[in-house]
Amino acid sequence: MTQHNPQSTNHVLPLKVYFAVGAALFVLTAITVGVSFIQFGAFNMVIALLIAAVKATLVALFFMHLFYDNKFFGAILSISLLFVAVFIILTMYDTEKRAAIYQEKGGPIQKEAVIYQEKAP
Amino acid sequence: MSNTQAAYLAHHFSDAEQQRESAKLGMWIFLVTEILLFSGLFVFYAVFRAWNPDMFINAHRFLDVRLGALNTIVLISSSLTVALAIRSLQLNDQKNAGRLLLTTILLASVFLVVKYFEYSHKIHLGLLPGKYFSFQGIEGTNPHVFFSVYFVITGLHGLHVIAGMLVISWVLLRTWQGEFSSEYYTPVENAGLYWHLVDLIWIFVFPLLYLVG
Amino acid sequence: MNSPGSFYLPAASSTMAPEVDALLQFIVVASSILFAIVVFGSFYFAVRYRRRKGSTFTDGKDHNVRLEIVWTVIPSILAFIVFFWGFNSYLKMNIAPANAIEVKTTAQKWFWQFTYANGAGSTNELVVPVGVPVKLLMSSKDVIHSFYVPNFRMKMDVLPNRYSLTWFEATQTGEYDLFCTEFCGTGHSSMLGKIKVVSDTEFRDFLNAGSALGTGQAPEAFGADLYKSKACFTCHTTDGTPGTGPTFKGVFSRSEAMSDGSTQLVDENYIRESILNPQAKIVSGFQPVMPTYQGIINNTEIDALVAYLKSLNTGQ
Amino acid sequence: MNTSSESNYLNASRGWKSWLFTLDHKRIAILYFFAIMFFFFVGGVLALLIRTELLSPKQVLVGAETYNQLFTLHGAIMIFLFIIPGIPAILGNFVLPLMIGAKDVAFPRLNLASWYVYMLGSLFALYSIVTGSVDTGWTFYTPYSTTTSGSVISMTLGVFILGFSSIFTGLNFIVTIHKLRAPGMTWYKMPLFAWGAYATSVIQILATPVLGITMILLILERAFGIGIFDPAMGGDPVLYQHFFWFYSHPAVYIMILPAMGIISEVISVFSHKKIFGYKAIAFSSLGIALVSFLVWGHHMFTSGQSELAAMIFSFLTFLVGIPSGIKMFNWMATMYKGSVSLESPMLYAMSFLFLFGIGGFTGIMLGALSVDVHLHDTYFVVAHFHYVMMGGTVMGFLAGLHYWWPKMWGRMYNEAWARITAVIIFIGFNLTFFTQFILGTKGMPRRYYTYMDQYQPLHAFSSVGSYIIGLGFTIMAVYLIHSLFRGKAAVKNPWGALTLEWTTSSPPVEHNFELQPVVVDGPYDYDRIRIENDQRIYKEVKMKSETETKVGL
Repeated sequence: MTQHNPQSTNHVLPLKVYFAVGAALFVLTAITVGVSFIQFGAFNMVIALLIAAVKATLVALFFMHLFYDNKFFGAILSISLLFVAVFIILTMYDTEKRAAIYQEKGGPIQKEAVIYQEKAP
Repeated sequence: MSNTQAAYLAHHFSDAEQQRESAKLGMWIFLVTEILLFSGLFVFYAVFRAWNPDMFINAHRFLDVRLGALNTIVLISSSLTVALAIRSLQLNDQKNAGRLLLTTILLASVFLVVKYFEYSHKIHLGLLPGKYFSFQGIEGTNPHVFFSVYFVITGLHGLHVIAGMLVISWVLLRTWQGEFSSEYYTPVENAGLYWHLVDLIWIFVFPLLYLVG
Repeated sequence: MNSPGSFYLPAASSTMAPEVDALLQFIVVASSILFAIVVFGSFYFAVRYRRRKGSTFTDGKDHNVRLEIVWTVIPSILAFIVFFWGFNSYLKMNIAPANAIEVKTTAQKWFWQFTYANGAGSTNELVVPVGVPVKLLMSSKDVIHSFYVPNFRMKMDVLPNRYSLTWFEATQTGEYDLFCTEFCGTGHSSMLGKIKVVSDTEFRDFLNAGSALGTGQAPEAFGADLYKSKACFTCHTTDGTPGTGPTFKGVFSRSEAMSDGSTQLVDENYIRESILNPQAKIVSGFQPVMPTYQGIINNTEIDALVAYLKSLNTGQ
Repeated sequence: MNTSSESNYLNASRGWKSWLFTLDHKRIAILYFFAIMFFFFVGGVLALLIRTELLSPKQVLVGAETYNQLFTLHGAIMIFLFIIPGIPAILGNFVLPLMIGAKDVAFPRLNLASWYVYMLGSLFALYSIVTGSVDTGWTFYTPYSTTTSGSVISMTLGVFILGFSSIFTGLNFIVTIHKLRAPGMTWYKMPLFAWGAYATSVIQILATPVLGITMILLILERAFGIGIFDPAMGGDPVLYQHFFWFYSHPAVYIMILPAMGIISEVISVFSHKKIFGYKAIAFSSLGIALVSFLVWGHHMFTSGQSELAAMIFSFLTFLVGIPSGIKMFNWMATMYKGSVSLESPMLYAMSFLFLFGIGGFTGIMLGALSVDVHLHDTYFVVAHFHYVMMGGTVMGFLAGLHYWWPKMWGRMYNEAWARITAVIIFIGFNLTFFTQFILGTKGMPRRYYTYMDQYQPLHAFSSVGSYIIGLGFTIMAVYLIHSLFRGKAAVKNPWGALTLEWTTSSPPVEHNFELQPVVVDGPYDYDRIRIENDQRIYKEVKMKSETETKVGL
């Protein structure tokens, strides 16, 4: 607390931590590109997002110092991601469930689709 | 003692630690607003992809995975150089910090140049957003929407890259003028946080657009 | 099934309406009691404990767990009752009975088009039989509109390039107001219609007559009917005052100044073009807001309208 | 008496530069005050024009297009330029640092920037009025907003820019509250207005960026046809409503939470009674802030969204209603066995309880799915949100303005006129908007320029009520302006309040406090402290004299 130097409370990470994280990120990038050429169907998306999440966590923890820094910053980041999730999930709950009662309500929309082509006289 | 602090300590803070913590907290909160700004575009992506999965897969083949991967590597490297620049300042090595920040700006320029080639290729083919879309030969409903998503997300991200370059140039200038040391480098740290966020967003954009369509 | 309405509710004329009213009245009563306790309680305390001369120390009690549980739990219970009740009737509103007759409903600026299964159609007037559920399959041709009948307590947005569905069952014959409640532009407040609830036999007659519209009528008279049924009157008057569009009084064979500076003689061809392609030539001083009637109106009907416009000249 | 000769923030420096380049949070609050009051005036005049047009079922003053522009501008100006920034930017900026014993907000330059950004955004909004205006309604629903003529882009760009102003203020408040509290001020010794401002800021940070991206997408849709919202390009107009209400429903709480904070202060101070359920009020603010993000779909029950989604949104809506109800009970309990004085701030607070109570309960009706189907987009909704926003937020704002006016300017206004005005506005308000509840249940749709004859008598009542409100605000403007020039000098602590802003002079000195305050007492300890002649008198004299010299001086 009574440091003479106001910023010396910060950890100076060893160089090899930075280089290890950097290397891991490069390797993960290579893996995610490689895996995308193999067909897993819907799992391609899951795998790609998982790898992206791991990469993002590495950047946040080490490059952004969350691992050593005030834990409150990490909490702020998590809360923001939680609200992004709320936005995506609740919106998609509507767009994906519109056909729940009537088939006609769901599905993608055609560009410039003409509804009611059989017009009454 | 109080004279040496006066150079960067604002009058309403009681000590440098309080000022530093405030600045970093402010930066993190700003990053939250950036994340939520992009969240709208991810919703855009998610809704239309769920409606037209086949069209997204067909359309994404017209993006160049090699260029996308190259840009990913470039951005990750630039994140690394920023992080190392801050480490150099922590060790009071202003010279090295300056060199690393300059490298970051150069890498960001490489990113933009690659982006320029990608864009001009698509404009040439007519793979344009919305009503300007004129390319024939992508199967599926509304292929123009994919390119709307592509251009809006990468466009907004590109603007953030440019903003980040400006911010880093500014802290680079101040580094050259010797304003930062192991005692005070908060602006560099905050610029770094911003740059890492630009990287973080790209880490998600790359697989969503280039890899799984 | 029918309630005559009250000073704040219109008459309830559909099967769903009494159910909605019951919930509404339940909330009104429950809220009024809670409101009286909280707000008039506060007002009472303000008077009862008003400040007298000289300030004193006041009671320091700042919580009471039992009291706080009571005033959290009771409103919560009420809220859940209201939620389930509301959800239950909402589901009924949204699931049409299997025996419902279907009417296709198209909204556009600023009128309603109804098409029945046998091809009969009407504009701005939905004719339905009493005591039979009617399912509306709705879509819009331009912006969002909303189909609202206060007496039926029903409302559903009408979306462009999408379908929305709703249904109702009228319990009493008569005429009811139909409003558009989603803001749709200049003519929003005149996008009005009627729901005509008739007996079963009258409904059959209507359907049969609908498929043979305009036969045996003089062209002018048929045109006059079309002027009403196709909702031309929403924007065009016949008394000489300009509405959203130019008046029809004396319009035929008049020379009009166009917004691009040219002049145009209003003849048969111009009228036809204005109906089918309204944006092509706009009379100066008016907005290019008229929708196209391409596909809504056929050649016989256009001829009848032209005859009607001519008759407006000779009529004076 | 003690202020005119001494140095304070108002007379510390002179000249227009000392105002336009000031970094002092109090002066920035004054800058905001004049800007926001100007727009409140403009919005109010528009409201009177609208009500005059509606006196008769047929055209009275203006044509349909002008009317559509009038209600659009009334809504957009009142919401984006008055209510959202109103309490945080004026009262929050002025009071918050004083309340927590800070010398300024954490980022004074960002604070000044937020004012300039606000002015820039308002210029775009004004520019759109000059160049063809906007007739979409303040919600900018697609596809109407992407196809109508008029300057929608400049208006939405203005809204986008105003969002930044809001974000800057929120960011500043969060950091200020976290890092700049005076020694001894723990979280639970923070005044409830600060809690309200904190919860508000959380919403501003999380929600406003989504409004930003929505406006960008709307502009791109209109300018380039990107096909996300426009059905002609394969987009979905209902998706726009999701985007819009993800911001705009929490925004309702940006408006009401700081007002609730003010009401907590005022009721406690004017009852000289410890606030009942401090933690319940504080945490319900945060709870409301977070849950408010889960309920936006209740604006879309008839929009054609999925029925299952509607069910979830309705359920969550009832959840968010309960904390607001708890607060009402807490305020009532605070007055119990208090020492209540009905001065003008308290009169506005009582108006708040009455009007916000009605606003809240009618909200329950709108949250109930089947009832909402009948009431959606009718005058019932119009009345409901005026009861919440004007009866809630504006009454809270007026309570706060009258409460802190002596601190802001060092002058007292005429109390008798202030009380009369509070009553006039209360009566006018109910006449204007209660009639609209009945119009709504009878089926009168909103945004109608002409209407059917059966609604005419109620509309006439409503218009007359609006003139009474107008009269009330005119009187208020007169006595407030009068007080600036002729008002009695204010003492340090005219209301006998215990929060820190009342321990410094009125108006405060340039850096807020002569000495750094140290907090020992809670903000509402009226059971053991009272104020006489600006001094704290303790119930039992034991070891507290030390505090008195530090805080009470």
